[in-house]
Amino acid sequence: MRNRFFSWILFLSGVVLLIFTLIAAYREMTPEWKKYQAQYKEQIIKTAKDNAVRQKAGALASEVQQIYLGALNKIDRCVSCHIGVENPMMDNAKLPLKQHSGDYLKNHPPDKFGCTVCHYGQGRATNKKEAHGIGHDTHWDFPVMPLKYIQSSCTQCHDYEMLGAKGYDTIAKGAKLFTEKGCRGCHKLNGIGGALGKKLDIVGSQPIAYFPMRFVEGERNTYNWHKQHFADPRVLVPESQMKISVKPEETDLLATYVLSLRSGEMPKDYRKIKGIMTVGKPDEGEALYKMFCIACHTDGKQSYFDEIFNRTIPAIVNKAFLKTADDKYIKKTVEEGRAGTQMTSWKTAAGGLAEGEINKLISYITKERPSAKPERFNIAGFKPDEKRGEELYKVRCALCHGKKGEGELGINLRNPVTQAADPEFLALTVRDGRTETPMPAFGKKGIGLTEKDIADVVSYVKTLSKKK
Amino acid sequence: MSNEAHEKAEISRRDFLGLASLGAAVISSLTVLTGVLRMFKPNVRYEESTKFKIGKAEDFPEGTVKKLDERGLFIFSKDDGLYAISAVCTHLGCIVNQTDWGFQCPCHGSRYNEHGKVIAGPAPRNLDWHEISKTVDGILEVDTAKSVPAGTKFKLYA
Amino acid sequence: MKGTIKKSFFILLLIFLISQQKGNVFGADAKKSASGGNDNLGKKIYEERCQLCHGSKGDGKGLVGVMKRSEKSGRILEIKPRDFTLGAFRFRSTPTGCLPTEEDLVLLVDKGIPRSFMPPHKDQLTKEEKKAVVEHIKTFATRWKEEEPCKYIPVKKPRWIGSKKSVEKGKKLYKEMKCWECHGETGRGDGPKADLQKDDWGHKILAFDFTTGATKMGSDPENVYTAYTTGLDGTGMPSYEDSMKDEDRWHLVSYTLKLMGRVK
Amino acid sequence: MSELKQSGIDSFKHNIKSAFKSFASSFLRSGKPTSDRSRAAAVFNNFFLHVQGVKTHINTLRPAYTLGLGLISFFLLIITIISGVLLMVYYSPSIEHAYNSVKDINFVVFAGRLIRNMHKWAGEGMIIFVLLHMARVFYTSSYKNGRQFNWVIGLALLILTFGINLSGYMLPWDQLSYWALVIVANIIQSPKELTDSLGITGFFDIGGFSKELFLGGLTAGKESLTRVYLLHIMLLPIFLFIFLGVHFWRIRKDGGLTKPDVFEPKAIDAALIALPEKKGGIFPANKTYGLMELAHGKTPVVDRDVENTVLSWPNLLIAEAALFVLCLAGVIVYSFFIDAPLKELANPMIPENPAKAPWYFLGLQELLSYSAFMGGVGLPGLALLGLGLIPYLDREEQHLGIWFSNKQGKRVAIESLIASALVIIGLLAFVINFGWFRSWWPNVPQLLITLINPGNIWVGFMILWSVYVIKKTGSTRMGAIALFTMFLISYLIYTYVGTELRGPNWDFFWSRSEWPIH
Repeated sequence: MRNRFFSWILFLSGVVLLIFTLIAAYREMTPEWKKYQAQYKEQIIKTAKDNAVRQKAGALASEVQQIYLGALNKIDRCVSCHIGVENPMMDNAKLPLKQHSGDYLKNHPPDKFGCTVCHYGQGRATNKKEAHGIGHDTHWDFPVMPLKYIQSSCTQCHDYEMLGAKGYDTIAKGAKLFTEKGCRGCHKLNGIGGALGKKLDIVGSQPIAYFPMRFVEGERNTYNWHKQHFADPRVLVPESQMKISVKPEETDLLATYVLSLRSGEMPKDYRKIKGIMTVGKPDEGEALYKMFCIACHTDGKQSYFDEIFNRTIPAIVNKAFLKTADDKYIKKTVEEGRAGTQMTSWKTAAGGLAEGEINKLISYITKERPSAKPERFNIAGFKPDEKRGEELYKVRCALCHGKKGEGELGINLRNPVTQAADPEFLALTVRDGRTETPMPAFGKKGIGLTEKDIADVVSYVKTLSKKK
Repeated sequence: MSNEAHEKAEISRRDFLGLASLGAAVISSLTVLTGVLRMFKPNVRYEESTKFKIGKAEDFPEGTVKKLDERGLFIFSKDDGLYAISAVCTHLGCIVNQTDWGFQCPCHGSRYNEHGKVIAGPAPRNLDWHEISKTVDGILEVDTAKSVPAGTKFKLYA
Repeated sequence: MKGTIKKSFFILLLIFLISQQKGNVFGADAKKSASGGNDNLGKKIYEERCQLCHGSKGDGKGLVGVMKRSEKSGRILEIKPRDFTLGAFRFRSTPTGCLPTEEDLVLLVDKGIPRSFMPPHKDQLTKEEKKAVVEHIKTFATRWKEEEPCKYIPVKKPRWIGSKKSVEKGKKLYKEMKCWECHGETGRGDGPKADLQKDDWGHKILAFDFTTGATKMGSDPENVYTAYTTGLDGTGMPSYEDSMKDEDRWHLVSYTLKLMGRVK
Repeated sequence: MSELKQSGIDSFKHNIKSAFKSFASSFLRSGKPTSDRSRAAAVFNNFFLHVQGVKTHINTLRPAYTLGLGLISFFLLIITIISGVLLMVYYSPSIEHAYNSVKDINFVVFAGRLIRNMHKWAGEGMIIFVLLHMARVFYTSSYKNGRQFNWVIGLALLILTFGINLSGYMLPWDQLSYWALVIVANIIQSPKELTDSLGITGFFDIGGFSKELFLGGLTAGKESLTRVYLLHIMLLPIFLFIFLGVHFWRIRKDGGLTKPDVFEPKAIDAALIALPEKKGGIFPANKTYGLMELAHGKTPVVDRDVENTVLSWPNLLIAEAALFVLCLAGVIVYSFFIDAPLKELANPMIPENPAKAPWYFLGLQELLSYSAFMGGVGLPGLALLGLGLIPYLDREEQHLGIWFSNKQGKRVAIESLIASALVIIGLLAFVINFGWFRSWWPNVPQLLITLINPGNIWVGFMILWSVYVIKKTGSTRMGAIALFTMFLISYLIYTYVGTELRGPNWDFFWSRSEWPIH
């Protein structure tokens, strides 16, 4: 048979086929976890005190170990490599055989909880790279969580007060910070909060693609994103209006808290929660102020022009303001908010504050109201001339309040609340101005605005919202 | 009837029988076929309905834009009212991203201005606008099956 | 080749857009008729528009109270209206220690300083009205009577401004001339000596944060150069006309533009 | 009586002893293939082998002629089917479990990852080799004299291969699957773009109807995955096998593979074949009319003399065996090193950016980015129609079995290659830099874009150029060569552009490193 050419091809490819099949079989037979399980077995035999343990170790079969969690419909195979996680003899072994730190496994037995419920990572994987989910090519949204944020997983079953009491202070402090940085001024959580920022209900479970990762340094995952976003929001999201000033160590605490806001409910028999899972709503005025208003109004005493909002944020605890504004007007502003500006409406239908809470908030704000009543202006006594009012407005007020009253250094006058405000209050404000803020007292001698002028200006201001 | 005519009639009668039986067979099998094909169109759709509630008017403060991710919809709230622009690209159905000049589709490069009008790329039509209406209990509702001409806005306080 | 076509299109578009941008943010178009002598016209306008902030005696103590501005980085600036009585002006084109020229002041009234709430009056006032107001302002300080303003310093922008080499040199100069002591390593105005600064009127001032991207005088290279050459009289910002060669100052300007993010 | 009984027992004992031998001979009906006669009978009487002729022409055995492309495609199909069946053991086609079942295949099934890789790469390999096979059949003008319809069946097989691959990568339900499903569903709906502009969608909404038929609803969901699964494992494979059977049968019926008319065996052929026994062979040197030779239709043996053929048994079968083992080895080695992609779980809210189909659809995706209807349905339909018509438009009989027919053929092919490369790259550069109607006149009616877009212009040019070649050379074969070459070149260039030069938002980037992270 001299058919040599094809015979050669047949022979050679047959050999290659055989070699690679064998190599593939070998690779299949020697996965990573086998190495660790062998080390584990050998270490037990070495350190075993009595023979019984040694026999048992000797009989240990080397195979994929997995925890099947029906209730959580998960399968965790981390214990294939981390085989010694429950074994006290392994407390000083090196990773991955090391025993789990602390006594967490006592009250969280792995066969009921598994590992990924707290540590994240890809439970189904049987090799280190894909199990930890590190690196873009693993295409896994929840890589193993750095230990400094691990307490964010506790709140799936426990509530913040209990965690704080038991010494888990990272998450407890993070939750407290969340209530004190005024985050809910812009972010809604459980239906309560402002509507400028994104809802935070399931932010902890959002995939990586949900966050713009362009400017993140280091590994591109949600943990780094949250930490660097708290450090400086505008580095990651250039057009963000987030107003936050946070010390470096606080970024980790807040990141832990934010990562604890997850979707999905743990099955009932896992949960040990007294109150609702998220931070409760405080009841006194000051705590409410800290939770909702502090981010923008800071202590409320100073009014300043904000370069992020491109608008002035009024001083709401300013004595001159409290002197002239009555509780009804302040309540209306808090409830309706100021349409067209970043001031959200806080009534139950929108921001979600109850009637009682708004009253407590206002009583806190108006605590330092000076007792002296301002001298009456009785605007009703004047016949307003809008034409002249417009004239005066153009020269004296447009400089700060804007041609159409949209507001820049001066506050926005077009919104429905100011338009519906009591003219007496407006006239008083123009006449007496606001000390400690840029608003001058136009009624003072020597500046030339007579009471009649003020009445005309006020009547014109009332027509501002109609001007297109 | 003459003999030939008779034969012709006879033949045609036998042919007629053949034809009739053939016709019956074909028609019956066709109806079976259409019945079988009809089976492919389910009577109920295993998916969320196209009409859904988006929340209260207060959830959309003036001057803000909200993207309802799970519905592929942008809700704009301006001082003259609320309006909804679909985020589904009219070219091949990807979800567009919002940019400062309008919308950008990541799949084939279609671009729209901030009112959803096509300004570049293969998209054949503008982004759909959907009507926002208020249900009887005061909750805002959108129906993505019905698209309305661009510019229809829901007046908050008409 | 492809990239350049795209870029040229974009730049053409940009220039077209900018030239459309007239209009102004502040001010009303009050039609004032010139009345009476030049001086009491200036006085009348000053009383109507400027007295509110700069005070009737031009000492900066007008009726407007505390003006504050919070920068993107969270820093709070306290803005004080200019006190004319001392006759020291920051934004001039004349060498340090000199009075500003007539045009400097008119330009200031015209353009205003948006980041300090000084409104522009481009369309609100006619040419003579601006001159009249400037004359009136001069009456507040005795210096105007004794001295004459010096000649303005010519500014010629070199071609290589903003180039990589020039930015590198500027960075070295920034270190040598110890600018970082006030303006900080990264130009955020957080240098070690930043919070000791006081201006001639005794108010606490903050070193400028370049990363905000816009200086008060305007962010073109020429304005930054003038600031380094004339110095901002009345504040801690010295003039480097005598201590640095002209070319070095332009390198410093390049580095500043990089800090402000205006140059790649 | 007792002899009868005695012989009964003896014969029974004897049968037991020779049971195995009789079984063997019953199995090998024609006995061991030692002589020519038994070798011929081995092929003739074997169910699987009789699909091939008893004798094979030497030209067919020359690797340079057929390159074995058709066979490689068939062997890859076999590998895909086998590995596919193995995967079916573990894969579960429901939205909740699909992704996890594929992950489990990767992680805990013995050699699961390897088999999944083999299934994927053999499937994709099929596309490459089916295309190459089509090119080989075309360039050696093996679609002529009687083989026209076989070419059309070949096209059907090409479409089915693309279809099976497409439905295949929709099954893991990762990001690539979900968004491919959405995009393909909308391509199926793209006639709506045409019916909308003509305003007849009201009563003739072919697009909407077929989309709902494919998706089983309005959105890609549970129903769609089940229907795609049905397509992938049952419907399309059945059609594929039916057509394949007809394809193989017609090869034999239409007279085996084409051969050049004038053929002399060269020296190197000796290495390819084992020569038949000189004397006493069942095939005498001169022409006879025995049953073996008298197969129906134009078989090589009847009107050609016998010396250019050899027995199939040792030669052809060894070649085929060699090729099969070579394919298997190639697939295993590739799968050993390179893993089949598996992206994040499907997320209906955020499409991938760039949302790229596998390489073989990227050419189409480039056309799609001009117009959905034309890129998705119009142009591919036209291309397939054009390819299908080639054997019926070019009926010249001479130069069969020779690559590019003759020197002129080679020149036309090269000219068309250069012309098409220039035109495509020119068109692409223009579109990338200056956009198309929509960016100049935003209110341009969509119908205009559907009718005039870079894709259409390119196809128009292809047709005009091949007509020009026919006029110039006066031969339809040359025109066909020009058209086919340009089709291949445009497929190649658009695929390269789609793979390397297109980044996020389907923008143009010179290299992948320039892609902005978003």
